[in-house]
Amino acid sequence: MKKLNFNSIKEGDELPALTKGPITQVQLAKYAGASGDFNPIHLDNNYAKAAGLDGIIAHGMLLMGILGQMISGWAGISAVKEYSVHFKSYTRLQDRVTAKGVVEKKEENEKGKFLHCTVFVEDQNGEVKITGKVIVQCM
Amino acid sequence: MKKLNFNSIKEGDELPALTKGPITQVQLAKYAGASGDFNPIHLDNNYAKAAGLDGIIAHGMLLMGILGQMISGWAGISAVKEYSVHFKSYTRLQDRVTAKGVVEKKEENEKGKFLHCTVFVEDQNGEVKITGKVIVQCM
Amino acid sequence: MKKQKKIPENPVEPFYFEVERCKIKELCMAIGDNNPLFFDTGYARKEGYDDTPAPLTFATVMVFWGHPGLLEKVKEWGINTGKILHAREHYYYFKPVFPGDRIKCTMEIESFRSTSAADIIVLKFVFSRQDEIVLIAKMKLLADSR
Amino acid sequence: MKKQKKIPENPVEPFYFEVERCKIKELCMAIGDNNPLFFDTGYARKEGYDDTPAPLTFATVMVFWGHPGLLEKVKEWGINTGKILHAREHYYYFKPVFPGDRIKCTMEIESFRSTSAADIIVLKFVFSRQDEIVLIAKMKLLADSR
Repeated sequence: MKKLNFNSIKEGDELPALTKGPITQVQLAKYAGASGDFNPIHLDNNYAKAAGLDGIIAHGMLLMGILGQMISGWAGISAVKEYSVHFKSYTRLQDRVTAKGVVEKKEENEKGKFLHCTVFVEDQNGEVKITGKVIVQCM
Repeated sequence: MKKLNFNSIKEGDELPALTKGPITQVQLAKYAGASGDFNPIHLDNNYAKAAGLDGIIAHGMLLMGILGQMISGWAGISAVKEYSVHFKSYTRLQDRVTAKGVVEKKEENEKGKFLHCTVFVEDQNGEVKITGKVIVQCM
Repeated sequence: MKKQKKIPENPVEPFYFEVERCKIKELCMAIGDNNPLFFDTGYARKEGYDDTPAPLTFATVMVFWGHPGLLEKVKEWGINTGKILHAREHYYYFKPVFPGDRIKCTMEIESFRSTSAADIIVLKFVFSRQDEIVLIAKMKLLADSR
Repeated sequence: MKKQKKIPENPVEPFYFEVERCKIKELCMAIGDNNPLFFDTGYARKEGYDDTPAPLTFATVMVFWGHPGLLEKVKEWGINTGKILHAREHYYYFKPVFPGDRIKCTMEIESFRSTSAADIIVLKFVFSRQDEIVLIAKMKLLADSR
């Protein structure tokens, strides 16, 4: 079971970035099928346009999932105690996205040793899609 | 367990028709997620056009599934011994489809009592999408 | 004219979700996360897990597949689900979730506020296994209130 | 110039598919078949089934999800999978398939013919549960051979 070593990590350390994409309609269909979120703004270009968008947008939760992959791949899944995101801007077909993060604060208390990190996903133009926070428990 | 009564069925009897639709992109995403067939010609309009089609086409197997619903709803699923289809023409978004069938032949032999049926799916213009054959065992 | 919103106190009955292996795999495949921890029980056991754990954002699967009519419910309250924005998602993890788990999901409305432009609603989902809480999820939605 | 086709005798190793309840439900939901037989174990038992049976076209689920790389394999043989037509599908039913079944799937190439315009290939899938055949599926594919 993967656990990070508290002592070997410094505030300001970057989490290993993860780049994905381009986002495709097939990927959104896969995400819809897996998650059960079949909102047509993620699947049907005409519907999305009628809803006032440029076209299909990705599920926000797919972005949170990609960011989650970066986090659990780095810290180990059972070490993650809290994870939250704000959805900031839409992700469109063909976007390439990169998940990043930084260790903001180390905290040691009676419950254990924790890292407080900020995390985010940006696209190929540096536009931020989601921002979030994670609390990770260490050895 | 539903079983048809051999004696009450005549050659030439029609199976209860089943109409569905219109076919939507959401439905194709659901079918892709369920079946695992994520071929982009069923999901991505641009891809379908680049492949020389007018646009997205439905999974042929979705049509066979709709026809299968008509068959198992009528005969009971465990009564169906053999089911085959030929795929004849593409089904497109917005098509409404109707599954139909007819009892062609009654057969009684040492293995039991059987109905041989022809089945098909047609769209709102009467264009045949798939044709098939079914063998159903009766009481 | 603004439609009357009727937000019930106990909006939906608790519902159950049976965690199946395929949904863990499919979610990871859709994300593009091919960590064998999510696919290979033998690997997961060697890593000290009872089985392949659910990934961090699995709550989504349990909510949408566990209660496919949820958005319809929200619509019944007078919320404009045609123009709804997912603003925030927040998870508190207590125990890993595994294939074979029967997870009980209890939903409550943590807060509801209606302004001239938007209905702001926070849904709270408590996921438990045999009365032990495994996960809490909070989802903030913004809907056009006009 | 025609590419050399290399059709192996035993093209893929037998693979296994664990039948999970969600895939039966999802297939029926996608088709729009809301017969409770496929969703409600209690109802299915009352009807005399051990559990909710898989619908008639479930073989598709077992092939695509059981062996997600199958089309890639077919491509490796030199078949043009970018221009492939599903011409025919044929099922022989022996026993119903239920959630919890571990189904072994053995694939063979029943026939292969190459003309100037098309490669015509018939794949045969034998699905068995504990050495008892439950279902045989044959799939005829036409691929552009030029």
